[in-house]
Amino acid sequence: MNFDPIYQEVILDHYKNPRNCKEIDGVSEKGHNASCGDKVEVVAKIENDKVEDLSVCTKGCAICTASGSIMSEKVKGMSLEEIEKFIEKVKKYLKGELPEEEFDEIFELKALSGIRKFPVRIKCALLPWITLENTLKKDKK
Amino acid sequence: MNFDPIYQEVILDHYKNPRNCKEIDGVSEKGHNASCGDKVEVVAKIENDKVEDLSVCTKGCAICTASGSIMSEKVKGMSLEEIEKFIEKVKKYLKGELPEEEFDEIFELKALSGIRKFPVRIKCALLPWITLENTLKKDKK
Amino acid sequence: MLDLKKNFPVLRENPDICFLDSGASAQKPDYVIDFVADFYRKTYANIHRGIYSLSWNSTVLYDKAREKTAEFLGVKNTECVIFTKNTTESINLVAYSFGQKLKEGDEIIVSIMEHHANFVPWQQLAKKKGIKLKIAYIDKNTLEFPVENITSLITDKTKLIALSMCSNVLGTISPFVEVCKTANKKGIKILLDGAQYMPHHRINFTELGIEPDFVVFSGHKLCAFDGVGVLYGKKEVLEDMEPFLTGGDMIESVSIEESIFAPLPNKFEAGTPPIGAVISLLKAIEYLESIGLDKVEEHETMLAKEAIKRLKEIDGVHVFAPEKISNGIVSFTIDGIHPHDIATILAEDNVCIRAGMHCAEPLITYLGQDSFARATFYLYNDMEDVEKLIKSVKRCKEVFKL
Amino acid sequence: MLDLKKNFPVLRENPDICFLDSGASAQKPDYVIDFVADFYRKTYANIHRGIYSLSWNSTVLYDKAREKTAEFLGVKNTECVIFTKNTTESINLVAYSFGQKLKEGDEIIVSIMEHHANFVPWQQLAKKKGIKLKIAYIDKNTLEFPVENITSLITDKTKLIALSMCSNVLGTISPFVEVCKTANKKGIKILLDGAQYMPHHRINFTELGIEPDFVVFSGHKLCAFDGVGVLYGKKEVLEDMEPFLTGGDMIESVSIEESIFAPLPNKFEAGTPPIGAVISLLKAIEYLESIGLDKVEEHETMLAKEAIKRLKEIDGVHVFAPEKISNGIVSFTIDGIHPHDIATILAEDNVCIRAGMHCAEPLITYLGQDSFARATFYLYNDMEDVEKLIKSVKRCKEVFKL
Ligand SMILES: Cc1ncc(COP(=O)(O)O)c(C=O)c1O
Ligand SMILES: Cc1ncc(COP(=O)(O)O)c(C=O)c1O
Repeated sequence: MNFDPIYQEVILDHYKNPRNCKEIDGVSEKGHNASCGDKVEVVAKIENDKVEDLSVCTKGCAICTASGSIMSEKVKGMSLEEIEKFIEKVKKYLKGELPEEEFDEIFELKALSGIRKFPVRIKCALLPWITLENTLKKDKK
Repeated sequence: MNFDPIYQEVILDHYKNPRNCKEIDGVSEKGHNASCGDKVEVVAKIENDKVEDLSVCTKGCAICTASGSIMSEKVKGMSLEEIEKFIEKVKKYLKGELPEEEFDEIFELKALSGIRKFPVRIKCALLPWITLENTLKKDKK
Repeated sequence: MLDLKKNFPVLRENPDICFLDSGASAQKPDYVIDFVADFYRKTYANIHRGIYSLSWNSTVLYDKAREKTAEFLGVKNTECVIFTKNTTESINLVAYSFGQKLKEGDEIIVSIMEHHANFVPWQQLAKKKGIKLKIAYIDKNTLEFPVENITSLITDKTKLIALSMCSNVLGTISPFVEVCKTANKKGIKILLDGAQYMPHHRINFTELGIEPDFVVFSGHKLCAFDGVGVLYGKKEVLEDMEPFLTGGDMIESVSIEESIFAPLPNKFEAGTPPIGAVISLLKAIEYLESIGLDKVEEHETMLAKEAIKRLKEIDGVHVFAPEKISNGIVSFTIDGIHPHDIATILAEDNVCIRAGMHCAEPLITYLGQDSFARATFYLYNDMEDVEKLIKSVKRCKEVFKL
Repeated sequence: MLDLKKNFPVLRENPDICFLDSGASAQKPDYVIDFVADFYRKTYANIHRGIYSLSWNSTVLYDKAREKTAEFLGVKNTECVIFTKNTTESINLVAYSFGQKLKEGDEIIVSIMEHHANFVPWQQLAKKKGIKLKIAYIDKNTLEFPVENITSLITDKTKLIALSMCSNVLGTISPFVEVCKTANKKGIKILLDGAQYMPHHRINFTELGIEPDFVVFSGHKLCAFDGVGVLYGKKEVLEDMEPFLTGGDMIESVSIEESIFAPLPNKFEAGTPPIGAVISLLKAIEYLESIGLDKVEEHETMLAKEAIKRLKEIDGVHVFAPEKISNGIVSFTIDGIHPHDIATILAEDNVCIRAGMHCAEPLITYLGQDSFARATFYLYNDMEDVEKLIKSVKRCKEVFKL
């Protein structure tokens, strides 16, 4: 079994088989982490103040890819208001501003929290979330 | 009595009453010490490979002024070859590359050697000598 | 009264020395030296992008220095604090980068009391671009700086005012608050040279209600190591400027054809920064704040006032300072003795002062002088230092039989 | 084999750490840290113009650093050694100041393996002035750098060749001797970026019989403090250039109308320099010379060769290095694991490497990669560090189930 605190089964699974990278119509936004070269593209199909569908395509490290893939599964179907709050919470969580137990129910996110020990890598985990945030902002304009 | 190792009687005398600042015809050259603002103007009347007359006018500190005044008295009448050698020797002496006894016979120069303890001030003492050197070089051209 | 010699190893190691040259560069307390030496012994690694813990821990300290500096200046945007190597580089950065935006016919105002660092870059820029350099004069008699002497020079063409907060020769404080307010109102950019001000005064730009476009100062004059300077800039102004030095760490991406630059502050911090010196600045500010900058100002002003009073009592000694002083700068001359000779005699007595133009030749010339002797008091000086100075100045006259 | 961990406090204090990131910045030996800390404790004062002994003694050390550096490079004119803050500033100085002499239609040659510090400044200059930037490519397969790949680009319009002596990613040594000879013969100016070469090789330009117009490197990569860089320039070339930063200490005289600049080296050293860091460079060179740079080269090459051999034995690991290596740089990738993930897993094991573009994006792109993991060996590393690296790389594959 793999006991690495960061690269747990679930992270590797999402890295190797990222979910929801697909062609859909919607508002799209790109994100780029200059320091490590990670790239994310988010497309959100927004209807009735809800994210009806979401595509997240990443090119980068396991952390960023897994984070994006997990995100794509978790936020689909949420209302814009819910998503905004959720992103805020995840950002805080990944930055270590919330206790580890906070996401006890969402074990994929809890697994991601291993990177808190390597603060440089937090950016990788945050990138998809920030890109989604920017996507939604773009929609508002 | 004044026991200051640098500002001895003879130095102060040459500072307060600098010799040989006068109007003569000849090759002239200016010297300037940017770090402390000392200025020297040397005019040398050269005939038959001899410095027949010399004017040295300084504007600056006691060390520079006294050094210039002493120089004006010592080199007058020397042949160009003698002067060149003499300047070389004085430069070495002031820089501390010759023993203090070296100028036992020229007590004015010996008095100047007190500034060896303050290397920044050596430039002040050297300035007239270097300016004279440049004057003679100019003559050669 | 402060009693801090004990915190400064140079002063402990050289107990005979009366150090009155902090205006050139300040001594460093144990608190700073020990921390930086320990940093190199325990933690050091290059910052940015290192995933391993040494690199991360170094990065954290580096970033903390930036936060601390922003707090020290009383400004909000941490990312607007740029680390350079000294005040001189900070000013040149602005002259090169902001200078690109200026054009022929524009006007820059500087004052006659600027240090060369805040004079020559503007003079050179003016020459290159056909910009008019206007000089604001201080009052020759009072050595004070009436605000009208600056504001009266302002025209529609004025694009920048580059002003020292405090003269390194006279201790004169410029009316930078009023000038800044006027500049802010008129949309004129203003650069404040705080090299001589920051080490000696509490400042908080937000509390003062002014928004200088650029503020510069050096670490080494406020008890940090040499090798670090600060440029603080208003966010929109910095964002609107081209980078100055280009290379690593200030880049988003580089292709053969073009480069995309990183956001603030990295955009202006090319290459490996002076990490140890930046961290020394963090510790130096902490140290000064633990003493209290109000107390520092009060203490050094008290010493300077005493020195001025005592110097003026000596026949033939002239002090060049405004009536109302608030720092430790004391420039003087002695009739019949060149300042370099004064400094030499003082050095014989282990009294360390500086003599010369103090990199302020336009000011010295304007005052009709060749050179000044300058003693500067700082937080670690005491009344005994004043005594030593006075005694040694008196000896100058004896030596020169005056 | 060298056994020097004991000289480096960071390695003593963190005995679990396997430090393989000297390519980013080297650790500092006691010999350097202790001396500089002591300097600040016993001797410190600002240099230049101070008559008193602290200032003079500081000046002497500062000047000695310049002499030592000239000797280290094997060049004769001490005054042609200019202290900057890092390699990046040194190159920008040349780009700004020498760059003024270039004009539209001129050509500059750089190589694809340049660090951004020796790429972006030329790219920006080229853009601003309409200069053509020509790229010399390395051999993609052998990762070697045939001299013709550079010399074939030379035309009548070539004014400058800016060339890294050693790639910070591949360890590839450029044919700088031959290129320099050609450039010297044709009167083309040549700048050599020695940031990765100087710390690892004995060099003596006079013995080599070449006369580079500019040589640049950083102190922090050769065991000195960060905050000091070097620009060596040919005398007539430097004398012919305008100053870069202007301000104090680089001036002969300043009037309101104009300034006369000081002679070399002061002309290019405006403001208070990084005194402590410059002195650390003196001590670092002394330290390296006491070990012997030939020995350093031999030692780190031996470690790198072993690491390369062992890495290549691991399935899915690709090493990017030329056949013939002579330094400690080892860049690699692992199929299926992003270099940032490699560096993270290694960091969990206290193996400190760097991952990413290494400020050499054009090279990485040219090689068709996104990013590299890079381990760099230096004089204080040993076989045990190789073991740790290999073990940890193997663990990467286990963690990723590859
Ligand atoms: C080849 C090369 N050039 C230039 C640099 C830039 O050096 P610095 O960051 O000290 O300016 C580096 C260091 O990363 C390098 O490896
Ligand atoms: C008022 C003022 N401005 C600028 C400077 C230049 O500072 P630095 O030499 O640290 O660049 C000084 C220091 O001498 C100064 O006193």
